[in-house]
Amino acid sequence: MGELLKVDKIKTQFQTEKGPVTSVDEVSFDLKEGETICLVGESGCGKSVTSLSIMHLLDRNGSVTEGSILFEGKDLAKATEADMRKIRGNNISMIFQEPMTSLNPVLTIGDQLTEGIRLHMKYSKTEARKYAIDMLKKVGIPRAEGIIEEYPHKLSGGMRQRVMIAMALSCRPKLLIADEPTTALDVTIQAQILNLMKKLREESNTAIILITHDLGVVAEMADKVAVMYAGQVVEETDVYTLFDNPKHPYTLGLMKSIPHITNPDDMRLDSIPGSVPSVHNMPKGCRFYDRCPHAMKRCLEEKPLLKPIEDKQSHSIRCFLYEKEEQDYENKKLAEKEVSS
Amino acid sequence: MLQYIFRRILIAIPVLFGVTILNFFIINLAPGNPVDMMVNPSATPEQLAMQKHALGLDQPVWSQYLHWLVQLFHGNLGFSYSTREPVTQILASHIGPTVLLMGVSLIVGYLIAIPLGIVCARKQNSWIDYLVTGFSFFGISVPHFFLGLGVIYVFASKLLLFPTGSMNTLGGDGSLMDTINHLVLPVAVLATGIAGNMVRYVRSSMLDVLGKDYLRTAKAKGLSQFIITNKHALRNSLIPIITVIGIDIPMLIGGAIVTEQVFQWPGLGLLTIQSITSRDYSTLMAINLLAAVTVLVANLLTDILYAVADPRIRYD
Amino acid sequence: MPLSEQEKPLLQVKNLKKYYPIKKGVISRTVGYVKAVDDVSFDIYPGETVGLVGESGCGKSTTGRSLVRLEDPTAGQVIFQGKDLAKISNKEMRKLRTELQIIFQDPYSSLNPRKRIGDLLAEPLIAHKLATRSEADKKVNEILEIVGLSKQYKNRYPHEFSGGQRQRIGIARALMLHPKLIICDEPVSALDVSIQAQVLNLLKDLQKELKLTYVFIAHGLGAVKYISDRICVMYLGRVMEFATTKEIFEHPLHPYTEILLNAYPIPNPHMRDRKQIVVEGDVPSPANPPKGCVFHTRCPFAKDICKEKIPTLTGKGHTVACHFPLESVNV
Amino acid sequence: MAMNLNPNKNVPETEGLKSSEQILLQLGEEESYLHMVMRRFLKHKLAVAGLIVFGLIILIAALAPVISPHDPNKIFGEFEAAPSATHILGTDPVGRDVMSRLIYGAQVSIAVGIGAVAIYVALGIVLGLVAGYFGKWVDMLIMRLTDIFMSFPYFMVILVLVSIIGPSLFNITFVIGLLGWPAIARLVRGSVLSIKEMDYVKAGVALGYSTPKILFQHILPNALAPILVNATFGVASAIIMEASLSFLGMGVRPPAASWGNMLTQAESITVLSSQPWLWIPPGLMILLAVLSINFIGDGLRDAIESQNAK
Amino acid sequence: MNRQKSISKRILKYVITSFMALSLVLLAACGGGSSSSSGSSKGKDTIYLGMVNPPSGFNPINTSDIAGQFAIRVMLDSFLDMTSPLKFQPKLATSIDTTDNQTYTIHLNPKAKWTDGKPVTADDVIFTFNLIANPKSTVAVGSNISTLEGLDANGKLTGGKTSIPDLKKIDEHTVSFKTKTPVDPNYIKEMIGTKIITMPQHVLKDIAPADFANSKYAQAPNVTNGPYKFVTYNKNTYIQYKANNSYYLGKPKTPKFFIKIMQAPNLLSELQAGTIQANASGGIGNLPFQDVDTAKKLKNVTTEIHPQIGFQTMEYNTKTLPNPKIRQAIAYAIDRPQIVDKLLKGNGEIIDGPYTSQSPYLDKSTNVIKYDPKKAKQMLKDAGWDFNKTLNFVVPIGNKVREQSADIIVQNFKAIGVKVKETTYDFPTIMQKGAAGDFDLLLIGFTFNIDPDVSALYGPNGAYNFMKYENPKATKLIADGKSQPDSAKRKAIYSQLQSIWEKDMPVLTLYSDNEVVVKSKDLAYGGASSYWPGTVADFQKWAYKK
Repeated sequence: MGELLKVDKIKTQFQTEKGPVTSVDEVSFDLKEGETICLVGESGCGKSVTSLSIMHLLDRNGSVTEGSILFEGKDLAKATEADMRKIRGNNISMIFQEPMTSLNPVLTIGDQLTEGIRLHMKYSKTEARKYAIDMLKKVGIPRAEGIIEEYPHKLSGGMRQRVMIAMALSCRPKLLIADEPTTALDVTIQAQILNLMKKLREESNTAIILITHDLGVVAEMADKVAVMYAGQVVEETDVYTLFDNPKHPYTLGLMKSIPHITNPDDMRLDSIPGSVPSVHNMPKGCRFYDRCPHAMKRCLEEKPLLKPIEDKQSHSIRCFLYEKEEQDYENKKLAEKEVSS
Repeated sequence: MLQYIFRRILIAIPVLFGVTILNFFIINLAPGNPVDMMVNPSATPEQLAMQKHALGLDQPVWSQYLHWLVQLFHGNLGFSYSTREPVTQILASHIGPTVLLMGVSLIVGYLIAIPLGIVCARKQNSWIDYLVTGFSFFGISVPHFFLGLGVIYVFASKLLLFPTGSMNTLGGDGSLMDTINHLVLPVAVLATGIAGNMVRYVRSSMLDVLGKDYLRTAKAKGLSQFIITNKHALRNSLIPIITVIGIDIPMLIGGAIVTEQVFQWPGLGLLTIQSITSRDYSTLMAINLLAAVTVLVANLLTDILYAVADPRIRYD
Repeated sequence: MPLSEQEKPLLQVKNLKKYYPIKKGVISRTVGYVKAVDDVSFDIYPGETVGLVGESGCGKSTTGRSLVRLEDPTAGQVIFQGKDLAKISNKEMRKLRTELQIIFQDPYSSLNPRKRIGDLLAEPLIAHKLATRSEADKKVNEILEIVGLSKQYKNRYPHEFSGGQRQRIGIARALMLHPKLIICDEPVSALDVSIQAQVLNLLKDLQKELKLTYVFIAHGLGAVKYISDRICVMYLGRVMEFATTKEIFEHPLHPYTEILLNAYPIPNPHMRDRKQIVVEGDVPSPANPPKGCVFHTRCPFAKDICKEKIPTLTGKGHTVACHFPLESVNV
Repeated sequence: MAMNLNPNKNVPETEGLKSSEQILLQLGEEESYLHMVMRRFLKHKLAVAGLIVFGLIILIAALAPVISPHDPNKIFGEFEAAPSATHILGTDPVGRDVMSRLIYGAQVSIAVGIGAVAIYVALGIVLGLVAGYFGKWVDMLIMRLTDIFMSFPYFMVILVLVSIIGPSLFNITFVIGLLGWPAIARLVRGSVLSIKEMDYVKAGVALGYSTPKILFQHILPNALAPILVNATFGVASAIIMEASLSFLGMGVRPPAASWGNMLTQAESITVLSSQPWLWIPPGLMILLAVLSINFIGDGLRDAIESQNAK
Repeated sequence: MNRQKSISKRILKYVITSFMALSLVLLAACGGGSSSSSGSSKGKDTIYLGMVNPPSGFNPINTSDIAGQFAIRVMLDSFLDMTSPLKFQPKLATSIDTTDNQTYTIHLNPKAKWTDGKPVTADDVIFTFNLIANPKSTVAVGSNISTLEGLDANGKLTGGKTSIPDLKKIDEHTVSFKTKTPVDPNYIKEMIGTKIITMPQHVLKDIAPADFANSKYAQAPNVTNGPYKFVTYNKNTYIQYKANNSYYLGKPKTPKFFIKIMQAPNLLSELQAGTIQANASGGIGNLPFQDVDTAKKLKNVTTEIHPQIGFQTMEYNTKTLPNPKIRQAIAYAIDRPQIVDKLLKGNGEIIDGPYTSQSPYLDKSTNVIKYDPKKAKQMLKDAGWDFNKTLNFVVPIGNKVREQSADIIVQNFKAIGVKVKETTYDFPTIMQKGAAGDFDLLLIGFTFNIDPDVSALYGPNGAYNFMKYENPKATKLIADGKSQPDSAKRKAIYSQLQSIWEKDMPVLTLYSDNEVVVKSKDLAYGGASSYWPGTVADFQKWAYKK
């Protein structure tokens, strides 16, 4: 499995009435072929902006100002619009949270499906149509031949999301970015969609960036997880390590504050006090400082960096509490280097 | 759909009745009397009474209304009080010019406004956006008569490029060229206003659509900006544009009163003013009725166009 | 909280129906109904929390709103303190409203954006002539403290608060009149995960302190489990199962309940390969619900009788509306 | 389900925000509503310019007796005199000072503009609130009435009505006011229908507030913004309406000075080409007044709409 | 920020350029088709006459407005034409003569025929007279024949009769009739000779008199006897005629003839552009005075200014203003010289009384009241005028100069401290207000005939006597004047009347505005003549220069 995507310390800014606002700062993660990474965090933590930054789909007032996005060795952060057009829908495709609003209401399903197929795969009109029907069948849409002539409003939310998935996977992309694909759906439908995604992932070996706020979905789907808070990745590791051994105070707080049906009956939830800081008013040091039970004086002043720690798996954390582990890891690396050299 | 249209027409009927009632009673509020206007002042009271009787003006208002309504169902809009011509005939000779003038103005206005509006939305806050926005504000703010006088002064009186008024050269060859020549100035005036208004709607509707999720989807598919704008966005922004067109259509009948006056365009507007000054009630009633029918038809047309433009709307 | 048989119910819902007419034609002829709530009955006892769960369109919100007469029921009774809320006059209802309150889902639309928080909270007391302006102000300070907000916030407008804070204000407003019963209509669904816990804990604490009774509406089973004593599972306007929280989670009888519980992703990657029953298809339209058992179109255990006969809610304590409750299948 | 039977009169409004703005908005901004609207409005340079110009016109109207160089009806020896030191903008065909008439003309425009709009906004609000809140047959009746009123071509009916009751300042104000309400009524009704479904109104009901209290304290204040925008544009259109009527001789009658009736004199090639002081100043004044109000309206809408989207 | 600042500036610039661009686009779109409009050298087969007032209709016997009469006279002939005051010229009749001033004989031109080829005969004349006199017909010319034996003051038959007694057919082309008393032959020649339009009996005989006004013929006469035939009327826009090639007075020189209806301000530009060749006279096609100087400078037209018989008045309500001293005082207060010199640019005359300098009956010996506000004020004081009283000053709209003169009059009143309230109404309302006496002062204009009878205005039952003026002496003189057949004696009677009216001052004549007659230099013959009825005398001769 080769490395497919490497996002390195990207920073995304928006020009607003009140001057530039940094929405995403120093976000880094990487992804191998066929691998699934979950970006998890609360609303406003920058997970959607990160994905839109990769695709160059930010609004006109937003842009990636620092860092690099290496996709198959090519830096997307510096790619032109023409380059991106060739990549979008073809190498990287995307599905969105609201299946209701993500499909064009005045074009038929077929229209919307085939236009990407014809563009990227150079199929003729009839070929594209046939292929589109196959794709619809593949995502479990009954009566695909009929549905293809329908307008989106005739479909239920779950069906629309299936259409979105068919559309996204039709050109066999290497990477699929799914931005909260099930948030707007009912649980029984969510289960259907998650199952479908799992099945298709196995069939196509597509890498997935799955954006969600639901730790349950993370546990079901992810290989790797990046926990985001206030525009930064605060913890990144594989899914088992994260659930078995979460380290960052925010990750810990998050896990303890979610009521779940598997929780014991009389367990009282821990809640994280306060709320996410505003972009206009970011703390100078650690962004979790106000809400952290372990906050130290140092956290107020100094910015912690996302650093790997000594652990079973590769596990990076942005917190001073684990400075020692981080140091250990660095020492070990150095030592290894010395040994190897 | 047909059933829907039928139903809409059924609903329009009581509204139309309301319109005629209101119309009739408003006009009957008028002091002064057409008979006073048409009969020689030396006429005796008996003659006046006879005249009023002949016109049915001695009847109570509601009975006059009923009479008028009955005649209406027979396709008879009555006679002009001033020239005794059948009103239908008078209307027939004045509709054409007005529809021609407003029709051309609307088309010219839209042809200018729609592409400009799209460009503005695409290039929001660029110099062309500011230029067009400035133009549109000028268009909606300038009174037609002032602009009309201005263009007459510049293009007709100073440069002698176009005639100052009327629709044809009288007794001329009646050629298209001649009519176009007479159309240019009044159309320029009317189209300025129409385009000014439309540009703003196209721009804002386009801006609105350009921010929608499905355009992001289209972009995420790798489509070019041209296809995104003209296939995905334009069709969606048509719906509010249709609304504006629906509001504009009745202008075909009643939209050019002032401009017709300035350019002496022999249409319904001029007829309205002349009918007012000569207290020609039957003609005024007919014009108002025609205008109201146009509004109702335009509403219906708008609804149908909605359904054409937007598959989500289905009337059943 | 154990269910005590002797106690009189605080509120009784009997055969509640709420149909919305579908109108067509020139004269707006009614051609059908959206059966949002169809024949729902249950009792609520003082001091307990009843959870209403189900997917969107199951009628849980309509049921909740009918309990405080924000909807006029099509049929059935809502009996509160011996009075049928559907029958009493507006004036009488207005008085009763001090006892019955509601908290809404969307903290952005449930507070009038043009009113300062202080006025917003004082308003109920003044409207019911329960206090003078200065008394009300004092009360506002107390309530704000109770819900964990500083009284300095009184002069601010709703949009200056975060979602969690707004929801606290919504709760404070409901508490101003000292109600006995509060309908919580998805109070945490619109909130961020880390904020949900704050609000849930607040609701729990308030219940203990103020001896409140809750009807807690949610589509998230986790929150419902956390806060409810008894749970009512709804589907397409009907009650599928009604039992104590423990019963529902440990011994669900209705296939739908079982499927619902199963559909929730579990935040434990080690359990990701568990066997899961996934139902196919979508929820049918409430304008055109299936005949017989409304769930039969998606039920893996459906038999012919399910297509014909509407199952009645049976059982004592743990009631279920199913021809073939799960245990009988398993047995 | 049948569609709203008359959707076409609702002029499209922009709704929704772009995603990044939404993201930013979620991050919270701490500002009071009025302050926010003010700030946004003041950012709109043209709107501010419009406000200043319109303010000046109001000032001119109010101070007309003080700042006018002459009695607007006084006849001087020189008829149609070219601009000079005594008559900055010359005299008209009846020997009156054009500058003075221009200044007094502002009174007419302002009076009609604001007066007519005040009348129809009041009518529209009451009818719209009643229709929207009570619904059923009341709504049906009021909406059919608006259908009827809106079926008339606005300007034509005003023209006919004014000619019937006699052209005068009061009458045109009254007629425009009488006929303008349906648009406001629909707007208010629409707002009421949507606000009625808002949770804070439901909360008001749940808290046992009386209907008038809910209507006027909870619904109306939240429906005011679009009314304000509509009314602002309404002032502009009423001013144009008055000018057009006066131009056609059906509005303010001479000797009273109105910008519209001053322009009537320009319907002559001689005046157009050799006496520009008789027609360009009143024309420009109308354009300026209308343009400034339209800018104000646009600024207000921008300021209010982006707020409402939040 | 910088960018924001310059926006307003930019916009201003762009507004102008973009508007220009728009116009250019439109220009290009019509492909330079502009040449046809500016050139005056169109086909020489059509003459266009500009008219301001639209005709009220084409009913030959029920059209009281000059515009309508004018339009009818293009296609239907009167017996005689009056080319200048009291100068008659034969037309359909070779002559109207009498020996005793009571029995009159009309000799029709034997060559005259209808456009359908039938000759114009005595039967047609008798039919027309009887139709006018029929009590059931609606007519405007009733009073013109009211002097005939057997007819009442409105020219209607009484007692159920349907034909005028003593109206006799002498032969195919000769008709005679008798008046009640001897009358001035000039009266008959003008009132009957130039005003009664003969209609074809063979076409109209089956139409009931009561229905005639609504008949097709009354809206668009299809069988006529004049130089041109009616083609079409586009309401308020134009009337189109074509030559009647078998016209008995000679084939018209120009095949097509249009009367183009337009607003007065447009006359000049149309004349300049050559799209009309002349304006109509008679108060229905007057060029605005402010355009006179411009017109005089035009190279392609000639401009003449003539006095005319029409005049503008201010009627006093003698019921509310019973004291003639006060009425006279007000006359002194009105600055008529300013109205004529400044408003009319000198193109008018000031007279007291109903006769202008065109009228042979004007008594030039009486002095015109001079503008003297001091005297006026003094006279008012002497007459015990209550200066707190507000006069109701009613002004009709439709005549711009008159409206403007009203503005001046209001200021004149202000100067002497008399309060007036000016209200304006359209003409029909004015007629009502006038008849109801709902005014103190009322502006109204008249154009009567050359015949000096003005009983319609000054007579006790006059249709326009809104003043409710009645002086027994004057009443008697009016009657005498009407029945006096001798011209010289009549003049003496009307001189006497003029001095009585001057003293009683029931109505003040404000001014008589001149008529501006403009015609194209391309015309060899045609255009309005200085006395308007002369304009309609021989349309068949109108022609372009070769």
